[in-house]
Amino acid sequence: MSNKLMTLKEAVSKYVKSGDTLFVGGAQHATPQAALHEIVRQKIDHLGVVAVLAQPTLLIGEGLVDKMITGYAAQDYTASYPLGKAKAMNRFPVYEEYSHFGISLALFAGYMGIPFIPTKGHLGSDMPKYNKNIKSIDCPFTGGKVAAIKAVVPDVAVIHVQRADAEGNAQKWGSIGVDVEGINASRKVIVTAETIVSSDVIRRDPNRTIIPGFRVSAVVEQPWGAFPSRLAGFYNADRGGFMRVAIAGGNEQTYEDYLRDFVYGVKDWNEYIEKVKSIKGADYFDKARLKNPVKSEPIITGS
Amino acid sequence: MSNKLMTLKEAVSKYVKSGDTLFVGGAQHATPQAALHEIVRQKIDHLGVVAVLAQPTLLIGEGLVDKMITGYAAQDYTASYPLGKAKAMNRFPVYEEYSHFGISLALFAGYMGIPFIPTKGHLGSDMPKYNKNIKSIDCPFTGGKVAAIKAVVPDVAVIHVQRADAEGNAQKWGSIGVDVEGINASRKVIVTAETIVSSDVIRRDPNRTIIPGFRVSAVVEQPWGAFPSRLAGFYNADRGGFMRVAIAGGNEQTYEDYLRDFVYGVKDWNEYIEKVKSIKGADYFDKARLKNPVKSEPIITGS
Amino acid sequence: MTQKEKETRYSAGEQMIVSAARQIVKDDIVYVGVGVPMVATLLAKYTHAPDCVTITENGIVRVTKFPMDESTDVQTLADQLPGMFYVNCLAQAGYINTGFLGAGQIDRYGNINTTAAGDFYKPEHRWNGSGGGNDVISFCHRTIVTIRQSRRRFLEKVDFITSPGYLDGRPGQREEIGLPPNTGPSIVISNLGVYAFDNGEMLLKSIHSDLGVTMEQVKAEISWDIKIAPDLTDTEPPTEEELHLLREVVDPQKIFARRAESPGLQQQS
Amino acid sequence: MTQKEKETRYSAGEQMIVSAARQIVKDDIVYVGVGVPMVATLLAKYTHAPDCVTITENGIVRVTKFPMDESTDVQTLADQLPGMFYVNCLAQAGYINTGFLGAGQIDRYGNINTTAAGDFYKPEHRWNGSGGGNDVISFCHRTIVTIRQSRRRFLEKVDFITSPGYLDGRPGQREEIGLPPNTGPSIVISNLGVYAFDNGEMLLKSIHSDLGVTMEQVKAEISWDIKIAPDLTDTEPPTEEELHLLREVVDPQKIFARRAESPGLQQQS
Repeated sequence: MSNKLMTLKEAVSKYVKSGDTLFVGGAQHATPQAALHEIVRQKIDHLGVVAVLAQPTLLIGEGLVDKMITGYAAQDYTASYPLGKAKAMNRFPVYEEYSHFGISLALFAGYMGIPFIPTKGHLGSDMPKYNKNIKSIDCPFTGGKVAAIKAVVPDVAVIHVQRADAEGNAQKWGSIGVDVEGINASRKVIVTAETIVSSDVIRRDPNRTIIPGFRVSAVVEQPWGAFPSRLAGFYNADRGGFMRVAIAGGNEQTYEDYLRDFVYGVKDWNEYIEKVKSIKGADYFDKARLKNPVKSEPIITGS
Repeated sequence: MSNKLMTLKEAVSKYVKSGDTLFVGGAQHATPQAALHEIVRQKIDHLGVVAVLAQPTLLIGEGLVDKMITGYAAQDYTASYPLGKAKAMNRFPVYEEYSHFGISLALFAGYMGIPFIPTKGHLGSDMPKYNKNIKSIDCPFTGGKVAAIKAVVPDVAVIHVQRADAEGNAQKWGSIGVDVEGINASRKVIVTAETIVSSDVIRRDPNRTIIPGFRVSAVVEQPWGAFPSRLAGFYNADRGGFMRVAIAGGNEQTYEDYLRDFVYGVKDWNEYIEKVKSIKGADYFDKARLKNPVKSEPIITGS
Repeated sequence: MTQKEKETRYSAGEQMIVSAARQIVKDDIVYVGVGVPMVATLLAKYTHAPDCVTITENGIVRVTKFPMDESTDVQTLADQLPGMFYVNCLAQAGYINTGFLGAGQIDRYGNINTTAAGDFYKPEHRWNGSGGGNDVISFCHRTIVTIRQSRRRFLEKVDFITSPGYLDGRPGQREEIGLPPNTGPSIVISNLGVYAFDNGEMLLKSIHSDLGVTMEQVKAEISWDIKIAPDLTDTEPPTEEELHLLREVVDPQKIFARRAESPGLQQQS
Repeated sequence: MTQKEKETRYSAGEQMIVSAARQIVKDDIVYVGVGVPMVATLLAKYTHAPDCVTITENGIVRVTKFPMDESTDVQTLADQLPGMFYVNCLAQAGYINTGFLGAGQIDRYGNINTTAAGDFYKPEHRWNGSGGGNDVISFCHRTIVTIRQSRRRFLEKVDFITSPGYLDGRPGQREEIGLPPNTGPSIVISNLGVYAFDNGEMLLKSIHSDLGVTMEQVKAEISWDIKIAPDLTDTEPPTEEELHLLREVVDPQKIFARRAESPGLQQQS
């Protein structure tokens, strides 16, 4: 069996390259914040970013993103400090826009390994006028019109999950957005996991595995790896809010202070956590832990 | 909340109609045997059957099937008593043939609600010559060739799962073949469940739900509902073999005896089970229970 | 009661939410966006439609009631968590009958813009784009639109069609271009009135008269000559029960009632 | 040792399984059909390729060793149980490098028939159809074919192409019609010898001489003039270790070794 455990620093420097198309997992749940911070820290630039309901504001603000491939994203640079910063340094990304379903479909076509996928949506919209990856074609069976969405195959995906084994078999629960489509569409996959478990845990519930180990390039054990996002079963979103505000863009002061202190000012996510604790109190993270955890009814397998 | 619990007799007579296209769940695991027996008992005919690695031999032998839509099926009527019987009474089905992936794709297109789905398979094969639902088309983006598989939308699906709630939220584990694609493609869905659980059990693990309650027409509590197939976590396949042999076709004697005694000779699956016990011993089913059950590591959710 | 007293009894935002909630029928399967649609659906669950199913665009299916601040996640548990792709397949295959969406601009034929005001490449204003909007209006049998009304938002023709209504109003056009039959916007609820569609064109059905809104005001905030329904009525005001549930149970911080009538679109976290 | 004694030491079926197992390289991701492919892959796991990943067509992904009678189910636990659609997507997207399949007929250019012998509508014989066969050979970077050899099975042109080889042998044809590049049959292992492909045409690489098979026998059971590799060799016989593992551990009931050389295709339960 092949052990793919490494540090996040190693994983990012080995598998995320300038010019890559990057899929960012998480959609209003479990954004891979530790991985995103590491990409900023390593200043990996000219990225295309595929993200759905996860706004990679730090990446954009630092001028690292050439293109955003998405269904929904803030683009008003007068209303966001990091967007304005990107604009000012002439690093504001081009946006390739779909609907939510459209970007899910593009990733799904990538995951399936086909060049395009049909849909009944996007028709009649002006999106196809500005996005050449959406076309109207004739159905070869019904003769009617149908839209075709071109496949998106990201070079690399970053995702945070609750548990994975050292070989990369990853299990995630809670709302999953387009995580399954996104990572399965991507050529390389970096999994950060809240906990590394034995393969036995995986194999007692293999229906929950969202990608098999052999499709995963790197596995990183990274507690609090999605914070200040919520991670189902582990922690709620940053209740103090300071991290959320900073990451979302805040104003010049909060954004630049945060970058200096918590991105460039630490060597990794573990140091980040310690630094937050030292400033905000040792119990800062503890306050985010679940108050009312609920356990699932185990399933039974065996012979 | 709407309670959809009913008997299998009711569910089949209400939702399976002569002339329907029927999706049969289970692929080398958890075939919905109780439901199939009930359909035979009610002699619902002129069916199109979509099945993958689940051979509906009883349905064919009883002359109920006009068309088989599948990727792999015994068709040598000289080697199978029920196939020969169907042939003799001029009720041998027409076979619409795909590869395994092909039929999965046809169902997936149905599940997606699109008229066709592209694939790189089936090209160069002779299958498209005889199956008009497979064509070669041009990709609107790359200009290259790609196959198009027409969607299959079954009128009704029968599936056996480990647990469901009374509203129809269904959870299944173990190997799942094309169950998810098949039931989600179907207009009506009959779920037979080994156990009916409270909605609370479902909601403590909603990632495991393979179809939401509102998409399900009927829920039937049916212990041993997949036997003599295996059901992960509940029982192994018929170790005695007599049921398996009969259902697979056996010879004239075993097949006709079985039909007389265990299909037409009982009013439902519960009576069937009692009858098997009375003939084969009270512990016949117990012998199939798991010897080495294994429990999954529960997941945690909550706030 | 004076106009002022009426205004203190409830706001236009509350009227919008209540009117939207009333559109939901008992067993509806509802595709809800974040914000006002979610609040309206939740209010319907607490009142006349307890069994309606809510489906969020990020992929949550549930019949349970849930606190608004957990609306996009599952701290209150769901029946199914299949993800964004799956729920949109449900919609595309025709299994979600009711959709909800907000709008930046809407036009005479119900086309909706949530992308860019003005020129696409040099926009006067950029909204966040489609999100689930295009999906909802393309697939659901009927779609309820909530929007703050103004001349700059109610246009003869939107600057950009993010989510198609009845296009240029010619019958059968949606089906011709490949959209599923029997879909499209059905009701538009603004801070001034309620609109239906007559042969693909917006039609004023009721005015929020109880809030002091007049026909002149309604017309002043529409940039084409709006058709008036022959049976034009006054919008039925919120009941005490609806207001109580909305304020105390569904949206105690009144975040969404305020947001309903604000010029911005709801934000997603 | 006489021919008879050799035959008792091991059978042609065992040779086929062992030769097939040796094709598997350390980290291969292997798409295995039921029966001989499964046995061969399992033997490889017990010998030189313990880390290879086995993927079955009904949707099981595992790196574990498993008893043959549980090969299509998961009483021995899997790493992932994503179903048939998913594993074929893995293949279509290019992530499964090695495929395995059985055949009813094969032709000069590696095209495979597992559908019908003779006329499609009035077949002399019906096999069960493609199953995962078409998928394997369309998508995997290389595909290992196991088949019992006879003149009626090794044809200039198969009666029906279930699973495409190199079609009529013209280079680039697979890619032209839309099949993924760098795919197709790579090795054919029969009960008489082992074949590779040279510019899309079958080429005899080795003869099971240790089993007493002769060139004449090989040629007698091929209905075209087979190309012979310049470096033609004798097939390397099974080692004692391989035979021991195959017989005692992998397939103790010898079901699959017998089946490998039988005229029928493996059955699926």
